[in-house]
Amino acid sequence: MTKFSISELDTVLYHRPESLEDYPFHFCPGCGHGIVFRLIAEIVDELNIKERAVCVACVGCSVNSYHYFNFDGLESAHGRAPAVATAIKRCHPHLVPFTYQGDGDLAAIGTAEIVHACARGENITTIFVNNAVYGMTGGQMAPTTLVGMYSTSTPGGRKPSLSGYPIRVCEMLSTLDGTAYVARVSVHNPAAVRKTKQAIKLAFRTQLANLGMSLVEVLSPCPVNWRLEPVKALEWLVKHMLPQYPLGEFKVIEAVAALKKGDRLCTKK
Amino acid sequence: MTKFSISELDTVLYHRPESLEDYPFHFCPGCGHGIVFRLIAEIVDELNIKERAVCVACVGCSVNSYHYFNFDGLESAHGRAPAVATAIKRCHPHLVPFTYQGDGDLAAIGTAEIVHACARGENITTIFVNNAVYGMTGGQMAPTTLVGMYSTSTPGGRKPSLSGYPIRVCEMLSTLDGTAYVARVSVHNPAAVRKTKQAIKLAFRTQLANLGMSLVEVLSPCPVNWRLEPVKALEWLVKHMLPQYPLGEFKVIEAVAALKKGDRLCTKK
Amino acid sequence: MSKKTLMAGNIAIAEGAILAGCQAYFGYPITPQNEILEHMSKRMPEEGRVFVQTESELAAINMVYGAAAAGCRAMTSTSSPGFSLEQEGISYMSGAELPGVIVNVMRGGPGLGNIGGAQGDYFQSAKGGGHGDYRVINLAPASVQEMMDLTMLAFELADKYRNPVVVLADGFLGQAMEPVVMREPVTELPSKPWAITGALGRAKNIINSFEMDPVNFPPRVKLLLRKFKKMRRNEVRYEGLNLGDASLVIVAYGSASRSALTAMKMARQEGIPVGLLRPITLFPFPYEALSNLAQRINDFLVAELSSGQFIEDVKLAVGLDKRVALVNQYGGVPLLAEEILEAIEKMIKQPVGG
Amino acid sequence: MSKKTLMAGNIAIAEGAILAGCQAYFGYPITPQNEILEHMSKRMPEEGRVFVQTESELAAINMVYGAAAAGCRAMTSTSSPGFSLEQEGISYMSGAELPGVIVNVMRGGPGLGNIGGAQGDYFQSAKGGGHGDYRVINLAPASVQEMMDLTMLAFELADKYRNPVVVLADGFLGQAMEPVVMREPVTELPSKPWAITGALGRAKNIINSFEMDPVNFPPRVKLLLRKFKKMRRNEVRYEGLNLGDASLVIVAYGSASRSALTAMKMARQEGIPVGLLRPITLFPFPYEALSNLAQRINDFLVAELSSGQFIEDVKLAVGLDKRVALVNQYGGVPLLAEEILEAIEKMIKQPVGG
Amino acid sequence: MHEEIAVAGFGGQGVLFVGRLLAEASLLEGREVVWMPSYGAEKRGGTVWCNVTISDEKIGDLFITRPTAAIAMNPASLVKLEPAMKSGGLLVVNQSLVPSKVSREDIRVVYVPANDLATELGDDSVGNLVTLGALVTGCPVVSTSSIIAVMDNLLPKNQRRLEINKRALSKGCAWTQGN
Amino acid sequence: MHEEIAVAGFGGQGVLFVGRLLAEASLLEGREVVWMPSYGAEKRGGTVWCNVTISDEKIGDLFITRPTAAIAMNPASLVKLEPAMKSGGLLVVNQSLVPSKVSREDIRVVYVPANDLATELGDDSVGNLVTLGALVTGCPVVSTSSIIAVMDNLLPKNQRRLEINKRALSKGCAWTQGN
Amino acid sequence: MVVAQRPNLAYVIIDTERCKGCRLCISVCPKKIIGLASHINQMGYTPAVVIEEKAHECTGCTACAIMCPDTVISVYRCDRVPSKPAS
Amino acid sequence: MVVAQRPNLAYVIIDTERCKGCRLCISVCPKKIIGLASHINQMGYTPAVVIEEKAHECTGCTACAIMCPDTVISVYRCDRVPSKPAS
Ligand SMILES: Cc1ncc(C[n+]2csc(CCOP(=O)(O)OP(=O)(O)O)c2C)c(N)n1
Ligand SMILES: Cc1ncc(C[n+]2csc(CCOP(=O)(O)OP(=O)(O)O)c2C)c(N)n1
Ligand code: SF4
Ligand code: SF4
Ligand code: SF4
Ligand code: SF4
Ligand code: SF4
Ligand code: SF4
Ligand SMILES: [Mg+2]
Ligand SMILES: [Mg+2]
Repeated sequence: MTKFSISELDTVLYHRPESLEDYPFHFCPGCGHGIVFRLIAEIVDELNIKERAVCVACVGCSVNSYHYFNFDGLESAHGRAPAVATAIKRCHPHLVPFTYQGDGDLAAIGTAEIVHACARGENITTIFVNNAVYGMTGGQMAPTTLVGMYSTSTPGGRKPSLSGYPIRVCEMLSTLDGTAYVARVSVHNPAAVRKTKQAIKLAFRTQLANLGMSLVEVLSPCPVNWRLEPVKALEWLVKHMLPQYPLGEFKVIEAVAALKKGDRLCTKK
Repeated sequence: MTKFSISELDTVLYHRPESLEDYPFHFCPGCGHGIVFRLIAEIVDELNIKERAVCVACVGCSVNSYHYFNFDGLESAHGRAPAVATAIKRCHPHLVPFTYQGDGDLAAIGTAEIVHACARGENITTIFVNNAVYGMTGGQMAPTTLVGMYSTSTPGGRKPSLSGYPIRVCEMLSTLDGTAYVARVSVHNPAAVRKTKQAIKLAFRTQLANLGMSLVEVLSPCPVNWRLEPVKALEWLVKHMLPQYPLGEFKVIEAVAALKKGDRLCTKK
Repeated sequence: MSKKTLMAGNIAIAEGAILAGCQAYFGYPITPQNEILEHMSKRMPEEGRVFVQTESELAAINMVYGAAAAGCRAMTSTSSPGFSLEQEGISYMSGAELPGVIVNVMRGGPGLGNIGGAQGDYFQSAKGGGHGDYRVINLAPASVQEMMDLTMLAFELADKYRNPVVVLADGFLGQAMEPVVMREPVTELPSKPWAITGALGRAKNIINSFEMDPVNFPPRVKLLLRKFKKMRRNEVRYEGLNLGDASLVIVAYGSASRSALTAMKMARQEGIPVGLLRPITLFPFPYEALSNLAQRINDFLVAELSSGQFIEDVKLAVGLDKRVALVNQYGGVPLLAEEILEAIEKMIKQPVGG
Repeated sequence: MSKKTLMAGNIAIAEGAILAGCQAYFGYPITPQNEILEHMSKRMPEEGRVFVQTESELAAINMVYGAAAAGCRAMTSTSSPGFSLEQEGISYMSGAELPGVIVNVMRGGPGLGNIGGAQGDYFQSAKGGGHGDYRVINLAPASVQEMMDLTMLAFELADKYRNPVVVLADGFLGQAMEPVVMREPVTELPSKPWAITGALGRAKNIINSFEMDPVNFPPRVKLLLRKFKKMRRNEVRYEGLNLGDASLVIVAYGSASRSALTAMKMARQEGIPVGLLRPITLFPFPYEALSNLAQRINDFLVAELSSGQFIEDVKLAVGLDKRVALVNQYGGVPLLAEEILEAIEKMIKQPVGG
Repeated sequence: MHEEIAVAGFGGQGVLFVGRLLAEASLLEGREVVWMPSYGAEKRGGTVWCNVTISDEKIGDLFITRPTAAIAMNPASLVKLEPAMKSGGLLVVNQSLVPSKVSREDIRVVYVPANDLATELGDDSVGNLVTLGALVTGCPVVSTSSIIAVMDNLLPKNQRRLEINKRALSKGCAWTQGN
Repeated sequence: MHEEIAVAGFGGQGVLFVGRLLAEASLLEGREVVWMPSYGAEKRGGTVWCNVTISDEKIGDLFITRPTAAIAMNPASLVKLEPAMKSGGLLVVNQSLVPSKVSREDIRVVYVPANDLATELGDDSVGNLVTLGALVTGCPVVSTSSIIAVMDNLLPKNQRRLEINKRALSKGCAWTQGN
Repeated sequence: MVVAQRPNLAYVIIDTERCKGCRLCISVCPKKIIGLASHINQMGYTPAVVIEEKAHECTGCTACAIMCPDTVISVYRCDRVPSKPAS
Repeated sequence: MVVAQRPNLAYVIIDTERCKGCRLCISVCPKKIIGLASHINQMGYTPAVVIEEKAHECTGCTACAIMCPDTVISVYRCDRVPSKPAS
């Protein structure tokens, strides 16, 4: 029952990754962004690419991304992160730029930029956080808002006749020849988070192997704007988002499949 | 061997449609735009919607569309025709706006606008003329330019490593829930032109029946920028474009299929 | 006294638009004006009018273009970065002679900046941030009541001139609540025989801003210029306070003019005869009113929430031989009355040659 | 005499960029500057540098932003409507202190306008068409040689100030061919320790233009303002011709100044002592040079290919008590020497009070 | 009359609502009023404030710099508000969350354990109303009856909420009166 | 010396190339020169023109209004050029496509059946070179040898093309000389 | 403007002044009825014309008209000559 | 800052001053080891804490840490106590 100080002899089972600055997130309690940030930092650590990684932030709740990561990073105008990342990669092919984008950023104002980064097969990685809402601006409808879902700009719930249908980004982008790896994952429980990490890691490895555009869509809760307690928000995600946005891999070109296979062999050891 | 004047008693087998102004096209010799314009005019005549049709022109070689049609029409900024048409339809649901867009206009700068018009399921029609090139500005690469194809901005032919891959618009847009009818047709010979007409007509009828977004992609020659004689251009289209852009219907929602079935029953008579 | 309602500036804009008969609203979220979009998402369908949350500001301005072309009173609202994206569309609207109202609730910039209030878009808005020879009327409210009133006026003027009109507010005014007298709704909208409504019983209508042959375009611009001249003649609006005995005049608009008002009072309490000239229209700018003032007043203090943009027009009006000083803030923070007062005192103390 | 090559203005810009060590070009086609993009599509890969034809001008400017952030000399080129779309990005670049060159080969506007040459983007470019408190250096070439030279200078100044620089040309100059002396290529590029190059052996770098808390933003703007002041002090460029004995000075830039040159010669043949002041930088504007001139000259004739935009700066420089007349064209057609001559004659004849 | 009031606290503490009640009540009493919130990219957990200017004359500045009355709902607010207060002004401090004391002697201070009193009422979310009661009793910028009228207006559908709010308000009034 | 030359015709007639040759030749001869094309959304079939200003001094205006020499390759061009010509100037008219005659008497006119002469040479696309020959012979703004030098430079890879161009040029020269 | 053909069961009329000589009509006519003229029109193009000797073979299939990008071909059936031509 | 736990085979440390009280850790802990504190932290949140009586049941599964959006949980195994606890 006495306080003790952590001995260096103890084995670390989980610890804040090195690529994360010692700087608190400004996110709301229970926000999925924090989980995804942490995973990226872990992966950057594990792939040992801190000196090459570049976080291309978007405008949204993750606007401040570059403050949290402990490697180079920059802002991009709302929706334009894929263009910014394209330029960085073209100018410095040894860097590992990734965009971190919300669903408003990527699937609304930035539609053209992500579609064309995919069509060009840019050797970059996109982490696309789908929380079905515009978090930062106060919970308006996003292109991914579910039919019937309340938002501050669909007061009676989203009606397709007025506001159209949600966009399934992975399905759309995997029709483009330049995409090498496209997957949808979620953070609704620890197992899902682990899978998310695998997918993001594979996306980065796709880039490291120069195989083309890799994109991982992460279903993520926005408790504040969903007006739910964080734990309830995850339940809501499972119940309502998973049916509309089925998890899985939507595009795995052969070379990426080979990477993955290699993985499995490795982890068997 | 003597000249004669056409008797009104003669049966007209083919005549310039009424919805076309008596005003010469400014297109180059053998340009596919002229064929598509004519078909639209014929359909407007046949559906008897001259008083409701609105041509939303784009920026491209078809920039002047509204001058050729004999009904209301307007300009839109490069790429934004779907937004303009959306507003017109929302404000006046009885009107029948259609956008007429080139591949640079629709698939490059206007990517976001067409994707979102489709996602919203706007009750409008888009005629999308894919000539694999930016015609108006002098033959630069378009998002639809084929791999290996010469253009004034891909001097050695389009290389995917530098310029990415062509976008298959129909395939991409049919992943969106708001689309009711999506088809790809071509104008490479009279039979193909006839099919093109059927498809465009069905697209308009989809709108008239309030079924959502209808889009017809028309493969069309740009002899000048392909640097081919018009007849050779059509041969080139068949040989090179059809394999990359297979013709067919990519999305036909049930209600549209019903319309079509009705058609077939009618034409059987 | 008519009944007043406490209302936020952004809501007053939205309700003003509805009162003015706005038939279609298109917008994309951006702080600090989200309340306009959110309010409209509720109110417009209630009124049986068109509301579309667009995929971007580009789509929004081009939908305004489309709705205006269709003969409807149409509006969008945004804040600085979104306003930048709308410049091409605004240029098109002016070129195609389309009415329409664009609300810019300015925030700190450049770049992503921050969401505080600012007036850093002065040049962009009052001079024209888009390409080509066009101008737009700029109405600059300084109270929540004016947020409503000038929004209504914006629709009138847009239709009167067939030109876009900008309501140039700032984040502070957008968020502030003040008592507002609700206005009577506009019931009769002007007829628009030129609009795209289907060629039924009339020749076809065309809306465009293009001429294939360059020589055909200047005459179109000339028509526009004539309109802009008319605006300069007929639409200049400003408010003057305590100008009669003033030896120094503060020139300020929008929320900066609010602090200026307090500063003026404070100065007068100290016995300094200060006046206030508040442009309500930024284009057309009250050059004449100011140059008339300059006949007898030598000291002008420009208070702006930007880095010396608005002051250029003041200088253009009063000439180079007057003292024109600047007191300002920028980047999203307010300019306080005390700072203006200090600047007044400094100016008064300085010898004229200094 | 060094060897000269006959070259179109657009090609001179492209080659100038390559000589200046431009490492990355991003562009979207638009007439009348397609030759730049097309030339770059060939030349940049040849030189082992980056060329991307983008999906839009939005993408282009944001790629310039990215490449500049990565420490590379980067450029885009466009014409008026495309330039409008780039305003948000330019504001971001200035806010994030990124160098980069934007070429605007202006055409007739507003709206889609036409593809003739024009100078209707003066306000947009010289005052700033984007949001917030930023400025960009504007270089206005008046010959094909200057298309090359000022493009090279643009890269230097962009790096010197870590700010975007605009080369403001027009369609006529872009299409015209003139003899050009090729310049020496720049071989040493400045080092950029602030750039995004991977946090290898150094602390991480961040590029942004945002502060969550508004009070942290004004100090950043203040830094920018200090740079703009420095530009005003150090970078004013202009050319004066025949100013010594002139009783009337034409003020003109770009291709308008070419017609002005001819007009000046014609006037002098008629015995009218006319001079020419040609701003080469539009921001910073040669206010001082002009106001010095105004000490002894009373008549200024502004020749511009726009509807009275540039003249505002001239008036700001010379004051209200001088005669400042306007002779112009707009909307995509040239201003001919004869029209300027006529305006000179008219001005000379008019009594000063008139 | 010219009063400049500041209310500050954590997000979620109902700071803006207190300001709103003050503003609406002033309007009801026929005064000029400006209500100005803080707004920011800050999410829940950040500090939220608003200021209310009440006057008999047309109001200039939207912002206030020297509050004549203020409520500090949390520690961070007190740090900011204390030095800003106008001499002679009234500062209400939420003692439940703010352990420290005010050192300035030229201002009046009311310490009120707002959250605790609210919890006593069975709803710990009405601490804001308690402080409001404390404020308007110490510095009668508006009457409590006006506040009650406003609440009747704003929350007509929620009778329970209304009731508890009113009780919290009078608890705050009583607290100041009792001190 | 200061010459202002206009060349106009259908798209595809090689109008811009003729202008280009004039400009390059002038540069070779050490003169100042401006070549200015028409450019437009007009596609093939529209009228194309260009103007070339050649001078010993720095050239001002990019445009010309009163050509001192000109070539009209098609009827539409003649309509525009005839009234614009400077008095005393030389106008070359492509008689193969322009049936009408010039009525102004204060300018010099050379009618040359350029397309027919070109066809005689076995390549009907070099009518433009014929008119150029006719022009520079009638109004020696540049020497033919400079033009030939320029062509050697511009078309080095295409010996056949070069040859036929040269023959067309001298055919044009001869035509003017013979008239 | 109108280059008229011999009256027949079917015939086409080409507005040669608006024809741009693209030859698409020529390439699709199953009967090879259309050829190029020997003159150029006001726009500078060599227009399509009906080859008079072949005109009578026109079947009225409208293929030429359907392909013509400039809508300058009209196709008629001459109902005044009810009998079919010898094929 | 650090709320320490009893040394055990596995244990978690929660940085309570940075905890936002979202309860995700609580919801996923298979052993129900984590609960909410009775105080609020400087940010105004009620932080998560280890329920001391249950601390010894921690399996070191890291589920809590994996779900924590604010990365305020660390998980350790105490290698100084080599024997496994009675399960
Ligand atoms: C041009 C422009 N338009 C609008 C905005 C305002 N804005 C900031 S974030 C955002 C949306 C954020 O939503 P999302 O991308 O889904 O990210 P989230 O906050 O949900 O993570 C918007 C519209 C902006 N900054 N710039
Ligand atoms: C904002 C903007 N950018 C660029 C242009 C220039 N522009 C005009 S048409 C065009 C492309 C046309 O290509 P496409 O859409 O394929 O039509 P096509 O001419 O091939 O029919 C471009 C880039 C413009 N007018 N506006
Ligand atoms: S608003 Fe939503 S997405 Fe943004 S930080 Fe809060 S919970 Fe996360
Ligand atoms: S450039 Fe191509 S698309 Fe444009 S008119 Fe000519 S042939 Fe048609
Ligand atoms: S209608 Fe048929 S047969 Fe007659 S000319 Fe045309 S293509 Fe030939
Ligand atoms: S298809 Fe039409 S334009 Fe082409 S050659 Fe035939 S008639 Fe002429
Ligand atoms: S490591 Fe596992 S058992 Fe231990 S506290 Fe965390 S979730 Fe519970
Ligand atoms: S998950 Fe993290 S932030 Fe949430 S309550 Fe647990 S420790 Fe606190
Ligand atoms: Mg989101
Ligand atoms: Mg095209």
